Amino acid sequence: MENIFTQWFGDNILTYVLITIPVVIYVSVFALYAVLAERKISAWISNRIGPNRTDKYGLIQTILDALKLVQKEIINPSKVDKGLYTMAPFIVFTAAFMGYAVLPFSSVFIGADLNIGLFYFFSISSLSVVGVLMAGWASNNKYSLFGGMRTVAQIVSYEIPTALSAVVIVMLAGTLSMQKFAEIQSGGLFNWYIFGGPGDLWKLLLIPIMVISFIILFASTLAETNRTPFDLTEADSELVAGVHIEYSGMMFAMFFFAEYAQMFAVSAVISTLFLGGWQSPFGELIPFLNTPVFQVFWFLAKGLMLVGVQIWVRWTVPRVRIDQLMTICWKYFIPITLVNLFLVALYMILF
Amino acid sequence: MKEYFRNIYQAFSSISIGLGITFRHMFQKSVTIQYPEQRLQLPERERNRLFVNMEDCIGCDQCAKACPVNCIDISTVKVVPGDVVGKTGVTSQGKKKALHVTDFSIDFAKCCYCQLCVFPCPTDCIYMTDVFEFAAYKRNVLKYQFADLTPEQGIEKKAMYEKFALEQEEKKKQAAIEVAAKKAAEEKAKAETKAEAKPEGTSDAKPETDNKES
Amino acid sequence: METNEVYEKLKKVFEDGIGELKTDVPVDPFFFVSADKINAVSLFLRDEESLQFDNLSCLSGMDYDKDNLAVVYHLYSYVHHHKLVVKVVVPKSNPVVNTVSDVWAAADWHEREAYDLVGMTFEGHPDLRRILLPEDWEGHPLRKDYKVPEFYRGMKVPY
Amino acid sequence: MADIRTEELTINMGPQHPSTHGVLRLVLKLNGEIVQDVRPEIGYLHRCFEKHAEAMTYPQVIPYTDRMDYVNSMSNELAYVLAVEKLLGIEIPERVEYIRVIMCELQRIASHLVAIGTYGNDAGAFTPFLYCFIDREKVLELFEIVCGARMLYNYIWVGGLSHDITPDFIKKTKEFITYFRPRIKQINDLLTYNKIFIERTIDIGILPVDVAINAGATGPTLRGSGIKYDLRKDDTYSIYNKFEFDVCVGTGEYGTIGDCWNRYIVRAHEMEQSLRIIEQAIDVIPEGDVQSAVPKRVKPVAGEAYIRTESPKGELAYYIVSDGSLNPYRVKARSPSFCNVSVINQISRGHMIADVVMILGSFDIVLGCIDR
Repeated sequence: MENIFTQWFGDNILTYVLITIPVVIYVSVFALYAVLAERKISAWISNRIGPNRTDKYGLIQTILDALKLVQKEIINPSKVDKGLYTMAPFIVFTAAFMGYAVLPFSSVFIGADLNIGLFYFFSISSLSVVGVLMAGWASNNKYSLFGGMRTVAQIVSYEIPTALSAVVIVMLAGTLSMQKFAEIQSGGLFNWYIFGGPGDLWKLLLIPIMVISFIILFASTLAETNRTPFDLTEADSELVAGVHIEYSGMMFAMFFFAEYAQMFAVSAVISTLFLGGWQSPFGELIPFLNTPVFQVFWFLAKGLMLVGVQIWVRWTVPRVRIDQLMTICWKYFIPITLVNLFLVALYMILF
Repeated sequence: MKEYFRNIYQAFSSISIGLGITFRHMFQKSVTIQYPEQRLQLPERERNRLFVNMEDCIGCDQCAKACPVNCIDISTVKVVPGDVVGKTGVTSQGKKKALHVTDFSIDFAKCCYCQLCVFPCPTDCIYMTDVFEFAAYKRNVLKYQFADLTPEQGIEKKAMYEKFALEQEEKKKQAAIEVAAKKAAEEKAKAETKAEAKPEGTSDAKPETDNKES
Repeated sequence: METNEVYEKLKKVFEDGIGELKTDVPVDPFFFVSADKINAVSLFLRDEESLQFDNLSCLSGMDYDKDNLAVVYHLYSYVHHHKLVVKVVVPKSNPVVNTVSDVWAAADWHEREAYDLVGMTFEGHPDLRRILLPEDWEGHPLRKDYKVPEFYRGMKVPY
Repeated sequence: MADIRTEELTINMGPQHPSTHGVLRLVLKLNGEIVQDVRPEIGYLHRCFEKHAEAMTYPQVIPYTDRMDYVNSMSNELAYVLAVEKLLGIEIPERVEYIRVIMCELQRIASHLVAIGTYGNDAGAFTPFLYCFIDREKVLELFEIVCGARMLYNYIWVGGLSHDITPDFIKKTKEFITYFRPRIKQINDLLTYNKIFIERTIDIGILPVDVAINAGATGPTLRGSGIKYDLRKDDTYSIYNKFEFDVCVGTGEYGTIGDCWNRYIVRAHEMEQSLRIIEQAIDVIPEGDVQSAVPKRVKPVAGEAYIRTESPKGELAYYIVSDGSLNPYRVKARSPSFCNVSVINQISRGHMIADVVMILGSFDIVLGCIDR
């Protein structure tokens, strides 16, 4: 389906500027409230209350925090590499945002419905490595350097299981366009790819494979966004804050924003691939729930749910070690995904 | 290979158990005590800021001796006859007070709240209250003065005592001189028989020492 | 095995190295060992079959009396479950003790501490640096004749 | 690749580092992430305990012992007081002994909770840390009921106790026991048997038995290496011989005996044993006056005493020399952490930075105890 904005305003550059506006607004609001959600959920998990001083529920807490961070002096340590040091947060930030271009918020609203959307997304999301490495190197701090090195090793190697477990869907769907993924999974809960996607009863065979690759995709996106148990970049008990050590004020805040923006981006992609993107779980039973506005709701709901799970996992499990991180990636995730791939291929040949 | 799958199983099961636990905790009541609004009931043996009931203090200096960090300073002045300490001059147990406590200060910046000063007190006049909110911006603010005499009064009492002491001294001197005189007289009486008399005036040299400060 | 038996045993091996046995003081009996023999004695104590004092529980230096320092070794044997107290007395004029850090690794830090606070030197210790006090601190605080300095690097020392 | 110049990286972990448990400073020589050499530097928290003690009378030292190992003050007091009583040669009433044992075991639970919680925190799991502190809070409340202080009690006196226990305390202690058993299991499910945690801790920093004994490592650190040795049983003091409890050792259920996980599991099990001891003691406390044996002036004859006790960290010993005056002539505290941490260099070579953190955590050091 055509993008609603291009329908209204025609296909010119201004339109695309317009398209970005709601996305940018959404991302900044989300980043603020994801931080709040993180703090609240961690508080509930550990029988605390969480921020409740700014107002009764601490709803404007993170806004005020952001304001505080804006006021803070941006400290440039004397021995840092000024250029890279200043550039790094922006690169990370940009990389996190560029992913949003291909997220299908609704059947009628997507930044750019590229025919290689998924491919684009994965390549962009690994761009943040550059920024993090720059930050780690330029900070001229040994802990930061370790953080940067770890991140590169981590993200680069976790690209592979991420892509491979997504390829399973790509094979079934026969496309790379995010919009198409969502469209294919129409017709309610049972047609989502986590349940084998649309098709005859033979697809039940796919369900275990799909669940496995869903879990692997989720775990490896955790690694891609440097979340616990894979947050070796800022392992606060070993490398005190990793690459963030020397950063202060708004530059630090940008790292933060980028992390949370990326959290939602990957969750949205997972939900698009496995949970039917903007499709309502009721399919045609209640057509009203599948109107574009509700599609946005479903899409965000699924994405936010996955973000919640990410937070929940973070506050439960310990952190892995760098060599174990690699072991998990190369010895467990990649072989399993390859087996999945093979099985799916077999399935496609047979049925 | 068995190891391989066992690892996968263990990782999966143990992490899901953990997730279950944290998920259950998400809906439990929080244990946070939002301190300034919401306060705990402190037990009656709570050990916080010291308080000295000067009505009962007899200035015996036991607590200052017991303190391991020397945060209690006490200085006292003896009472002259006819003057009473405080209003009544006796403690609530009816013990006679023989000392003006001119200075009884506790430095809570040093105090370690060990309660060692409370036990030796003969009149139970120093004890620990449950007051724990007395933060201050300056150290010297934490030096609490419990003596009910103002410094001026203290100086006055001191002067009074010194005057009294001097009088006593004078009396002593007089007595001494009289004694000496009598002695001398006896000496003379004795010496009449002898040819030369003993040198006199040596015996009324008296040490000037007396301890005002206890 | 009791202290006096150990004492007898040692007396046989190192005659002059072993000082007299003190059992009258409350509460732990102990005996003296000469400062230059202590290493050999402790090696013997550790490796002798019937003794096997494989654990140095504590090593404490102390200002023994007016002109002597002392090192006190509290030994324990995990094999025979018996204890032993050994003392080494050295004059303040020349406080040199043989190290036992090669016999018991535990002695390493304890000897550094004794050197730091009491100020006897341990001959043959791998690195005999101050451990608790700053490197450039003067004097050894646990000496009875120690005077607290007024200033340390311009900071007033007594509160 | 051979012509690339590589060099050893020296990084300075601490004194201000989240996971050095205080102001310990570790100078690490690294080859990439691999640790070549660890040099611990201590003394940042030195408060001249031994020098202070020489200027104090015997009872006045007790508040200072509290501050030595500030997460298990009761054990410090007990060790010091036992040494002084040994010098004095006085007889202690039964009731006092029972209460002392109960207090020290409660304190052991509290201390182990701190150890386990902070260990989880080192591993990166923050939630178990808070769960442990919720439970520790309950123990501290028990202490607060009895002596009014939460951390630095000055409760165990020479020859007695500062306060008698109250019926309220006994009731609350029993409630705590029933409350705490499930919590131990929960902590084990959440942290101890978590696969990631196991992977982080097994086969890390293996401390062989002979090295442990030779280096004077004691307590859970030694028992983690598989020696069934507990001063409460093998060199018993106070009235521990009256109670039924097992000495927990590293079983090698996961990993090899002597590694971090086994050192950790000893603590997790010891908490249950402490509960057992409390259960046995709490019901049979004899009547009596807790201050009947407190001497007016503590003035031991000239002599010296050395008492070893099993503090939660290990063998806490006091060597007290008296010259017959009111002040001790020399007080030497043999602190367990001091000896335990001295082996870190031997056992953490060839591991990674993250492992050094885990090894350090597995000793459960307290810098107040190391630096004194």
